[in-house]
Amino acid sequence: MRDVELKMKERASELLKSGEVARVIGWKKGEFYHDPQPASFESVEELNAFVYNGFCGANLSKYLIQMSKKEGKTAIFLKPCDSYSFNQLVKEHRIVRENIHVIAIECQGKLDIEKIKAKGFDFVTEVEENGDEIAVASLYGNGAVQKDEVLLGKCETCKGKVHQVKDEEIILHEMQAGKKNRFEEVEKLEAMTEDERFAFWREQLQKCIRCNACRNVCPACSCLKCVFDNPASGIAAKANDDKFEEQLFHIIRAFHVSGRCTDCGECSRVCPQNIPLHLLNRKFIKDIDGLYGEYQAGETAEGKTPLTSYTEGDAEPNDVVNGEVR
Amino acid sequence: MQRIGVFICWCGSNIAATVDVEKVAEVIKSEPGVVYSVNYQYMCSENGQQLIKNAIKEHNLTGIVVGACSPRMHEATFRKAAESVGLNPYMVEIANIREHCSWIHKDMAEATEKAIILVRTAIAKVKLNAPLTAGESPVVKRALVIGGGIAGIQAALDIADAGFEVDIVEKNATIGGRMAQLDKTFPTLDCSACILTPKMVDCAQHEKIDILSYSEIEDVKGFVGNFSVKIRRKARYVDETKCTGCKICMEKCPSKKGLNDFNMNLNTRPAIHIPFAQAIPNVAVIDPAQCIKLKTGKCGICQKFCGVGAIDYEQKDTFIERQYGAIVVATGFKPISLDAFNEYGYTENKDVITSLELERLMNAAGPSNGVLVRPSDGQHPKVITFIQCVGSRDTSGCGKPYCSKICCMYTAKHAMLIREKYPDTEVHVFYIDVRTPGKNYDEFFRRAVEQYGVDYIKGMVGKVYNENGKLMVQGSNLIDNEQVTIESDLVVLAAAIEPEPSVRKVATLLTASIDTNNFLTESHAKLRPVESPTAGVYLAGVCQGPKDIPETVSQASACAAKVIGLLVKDKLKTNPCVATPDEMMCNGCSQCANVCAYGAITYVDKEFRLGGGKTEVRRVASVNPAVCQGCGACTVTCPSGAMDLKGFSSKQIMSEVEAICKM
Amino acid sequence: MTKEERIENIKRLSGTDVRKCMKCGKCSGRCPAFKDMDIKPHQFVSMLEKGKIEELLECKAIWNCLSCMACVERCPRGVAPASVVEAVRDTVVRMQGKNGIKAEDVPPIVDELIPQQLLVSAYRKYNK
Amino acid sequence: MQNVTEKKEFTPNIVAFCCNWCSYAGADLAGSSRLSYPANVKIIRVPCSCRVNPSFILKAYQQGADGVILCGCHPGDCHYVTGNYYTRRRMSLLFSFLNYMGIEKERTRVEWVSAAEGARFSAVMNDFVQKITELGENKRLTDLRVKEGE
Repeated sequence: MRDVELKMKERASELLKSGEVARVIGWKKGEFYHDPQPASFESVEELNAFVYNGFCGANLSKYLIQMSKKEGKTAIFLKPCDSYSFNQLVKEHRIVRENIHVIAIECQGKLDIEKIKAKGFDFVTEVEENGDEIAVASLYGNGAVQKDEVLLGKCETCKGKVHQVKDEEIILHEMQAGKKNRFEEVEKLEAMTEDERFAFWREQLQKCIRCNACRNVCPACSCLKCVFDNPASGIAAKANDDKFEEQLFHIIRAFHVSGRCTDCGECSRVCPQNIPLHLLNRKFIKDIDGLYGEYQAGETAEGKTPLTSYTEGDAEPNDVVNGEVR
Repeated sequence: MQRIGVFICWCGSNIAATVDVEKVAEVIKSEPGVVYSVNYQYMCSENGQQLIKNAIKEHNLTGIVVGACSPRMHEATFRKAAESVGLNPYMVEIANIREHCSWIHKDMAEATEKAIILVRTAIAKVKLNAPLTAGESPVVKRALVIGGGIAGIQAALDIADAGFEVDIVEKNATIGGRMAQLDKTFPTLDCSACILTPKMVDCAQHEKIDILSYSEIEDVKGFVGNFSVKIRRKARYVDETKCTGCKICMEKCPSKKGLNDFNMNLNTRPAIHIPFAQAIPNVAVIDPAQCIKLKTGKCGICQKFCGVGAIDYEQKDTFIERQYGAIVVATGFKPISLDAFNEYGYTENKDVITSLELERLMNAAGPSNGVLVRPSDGQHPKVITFIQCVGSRDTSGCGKPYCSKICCMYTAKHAMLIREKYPDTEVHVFYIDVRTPGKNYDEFFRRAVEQYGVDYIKGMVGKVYNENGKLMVQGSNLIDNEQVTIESDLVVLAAAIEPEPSVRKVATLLTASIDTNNFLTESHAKLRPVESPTAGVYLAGVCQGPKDIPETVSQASACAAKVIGLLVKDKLKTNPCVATPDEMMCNGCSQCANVCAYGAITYVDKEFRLGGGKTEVRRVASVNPAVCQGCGACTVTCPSGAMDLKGFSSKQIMSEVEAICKM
Repeated sequence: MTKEERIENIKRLSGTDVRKCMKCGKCSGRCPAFKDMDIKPHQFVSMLEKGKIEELLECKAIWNCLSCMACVERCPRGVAPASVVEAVRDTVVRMQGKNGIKAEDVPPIVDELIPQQLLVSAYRKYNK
Repeated sequence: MQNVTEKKEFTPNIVAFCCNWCSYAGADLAGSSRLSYPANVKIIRVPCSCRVNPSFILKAYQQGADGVILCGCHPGDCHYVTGNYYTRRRMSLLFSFLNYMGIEKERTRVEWVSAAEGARFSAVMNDFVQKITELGENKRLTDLRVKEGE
């Protein structure tokens, strides 16, 4: 990954120097090795802090909503999965395609620091990917872990390694798609009884502290002002002031992004309470695929979403819920 | 602070018998915001309305709730009353305590409790109502009539006589419709053609009427006052402007074996033909499925003989698009298929015919030149048996559940005419009931029995079978409690009628509602019987329900009156309950435009102040209030809730939900 | 069982709604055993509707009905006169006590030439 | 102190959203034909079924509704041409989703009722009330954080 990082830095520097772009969006060093932060670099000097490593899981596309409005062109590094979000934002007129230079970058799957910690490595100082194995250096010693065991949840079911949009690319090694079926967990829940499902989600959702991290990170939750902050909507609420609202919030949020969610998995990644929020969105994706044909949001930047189109022979809601249509 | 007045109507005993109206008015008095609450026998009456008006003035009301019948009934009445004393009409809400309460519940305590909840719900809504003002939209002073039968002809003539342009779109090659196929008409027995063809000619000669025959509507856009209709002019392979109707082509055409649909397929006609002698327009048409030239490329005889060069084998369907202010649907009917009624042997026996076929057999211009003969052997039938209600009033699934309305009368007519013309003929009629409401109708039927000696048998036929070349009609004689078998030469079935099937497509294009029997639904069975719930669409003839010629003509004229009433207006008030975006919330994501069926939403780049002297240009939705119909599809699609619907805002519905859920 | 209960019972047994009858007589018009029916198919329906069951319980028609179901097939209103006939017949049989025929007794007394329909019809009549 | 609490028969609270053009008119027809259905069904008029936001349905549950039924014109007959087609997709996904979260699948329903189907409206409501009565009170969309004994 080191070589990729160097190449990216070099390319960013070129673009800024030549004045082709006014800024580059990438990652900069965080407090620790394992928490690189999304950042906008406006000069070659600033690039000293530039990093790209196994912990750069963040989807940067959402930052473009603000950045692409600024004077001059913006360059952005997009991993394959981020490119879907990018297209979806273009489709919704949230970002201006012409103002953006997309650099497609290599991604070998990003890592979950919690999982690495659990393997006994605290205060990680560096990781290096060697195929299926990862060499970890930490303050408490060095060692190796199997990559499969420490991937971010969202990378375990990676949708693929093909960029849906790019102006240029920095891909030095072959990339591999995820091994897990992304609907496996959804199916497991579907196979449960209503009571079990209810118990599962009650357990999960009652952890919600309504920090809004999921909403803030979600590239589909790109509203200027959220419906939960809209007094005219009748559901405005700053926090979950009763037991109902945490459910309401997540149902409405999932419904609002249905047909638009690219399954980037950022919601679950950022949730401080580790609620598997992606399983909400994936249910919608699975149902849409089953009922209205395979649909991947962000595959293109044009066309209608499944919820803004219809066919005359669509399934009836009562039949769908009774399992007569799947 | 809102000052709400509540008015509870007794509707005579309609509400008051099951809802304790006094209690409702009393309980509601203590609702927050309610400053006046009263009950009265008939709120919609002059006095009731006056009571409302006085209260508005006296108590300085900012909004009112009327607990009465359905808003579909009197919402407009009460809105008008409020407006007359200066209260915005959209500050009126109706609590439907009749149709949705008193009429369906029997227990007084239960109904009263529900009425209170419904009134509270309306109060919750009205508190959030905002005064709305209707916009205006222009009216295109031209009407479209779909269907050129007697209904369409009458409607077109009446509208045109009032000075408005009318187009008649007729899918067949000529106007005239079913009435043109009939021989005589009841109850006066005048010849159908003699009264219809002058009207057809009037249409053709009327400077305001444009007949688009052999045409169908393809697409409809727009709304009342401003429809845009795409019309397909099917290729007739004959230049309408050149053809003189000389019929030499018909004589020379070598392909003469096409079934003559005008004569109910009882004889044949050439591939190029004029449907009947008085056709309007009197222009030939080529049946492409039958024409040798069009099928094989070889022939072209009609073109050779046509003196005016009207034949054009290359003709293609063309499309025209025209604007209309109003649309009359007059698509008519057809007899149902009798495939499911094998007990009557219609498909097996040539001499079992439908009444419409009999019309053609008795018509002087028909296949037998008006001489009544059996289709099988051309012999004059000596015993004729009529069977009524074939497929009508049938809930078994084979036929139609409704009464076709016209059969009793035309059967009496047929029986009478046959007995008159051929006194040696024996005529039997099997009936379940004879229904003859109408001026001079029962007298007409009685004449058939008393004067012409037609044998009416109360009972239905169980089967018709062939025995030694005779049709054996076996049925009940319920009066004598007998089973009878009548040896007949000809059996005539009064087949049920159903709306012309193409009406389904027309209804979809017009978004006009239609019932399970394919009859178009009127806006109100009694008070708005010729209007479709879709504004600007009017219904004439059997497309709305079974009816005879006098009724059809009356309904067509009623439609015309409605259309004229619309077209004389220069501008229409538009529905103010339209979608409206909150620009400060709008993302400009285009999702709302994707679901708008009317194309009412466009996007504009607008500059917004950000504070600190900075501005930002954003793409935001903009709704055309003249085009928006107020369905609300966009409001749900909008993720941020920026799009709301006036009169049915999210907050209003939410507070209704809240109020209605409180037990 | 009171008369009212018996009427209700016959209605229930028949499984048909006699009020749907529009008195067109098509059932009797089609009945192949019309001559042998002392009470005609349409009368079964109207007499049951009016509660005149004494005559029905004593009539011969319940034994002469062929159970051919033509009346059921032809009824435009979905009423089943034959089911009424059958319900009355069952009632009579039950009133007589258990002198009906049992399924296992059937084979010795039928011969191969008896038409299937007749067998089914007989079975309907006698096994209750 | 109350020793014996009499078991009151459960009467569910039902909210019906009806589109103005078909279902509300169908309900009117049920009324004018005197076709009864239980009084605990209460109707909210909306211009089109597509006006019904999932949040309205959830709000109803929050406020104590035991069942929510959404009625519109038959697909293809929508007064607004395509409104109910969107409703159909939205509600298919929403209902499936609610069930996925463990909400009883019978609790929410969509029915198409035309202006001419008064009898059907009444039959649908009777059936729905019966089903919800069998299903019992709505507890799942209100008490997510209520723990035992709370």
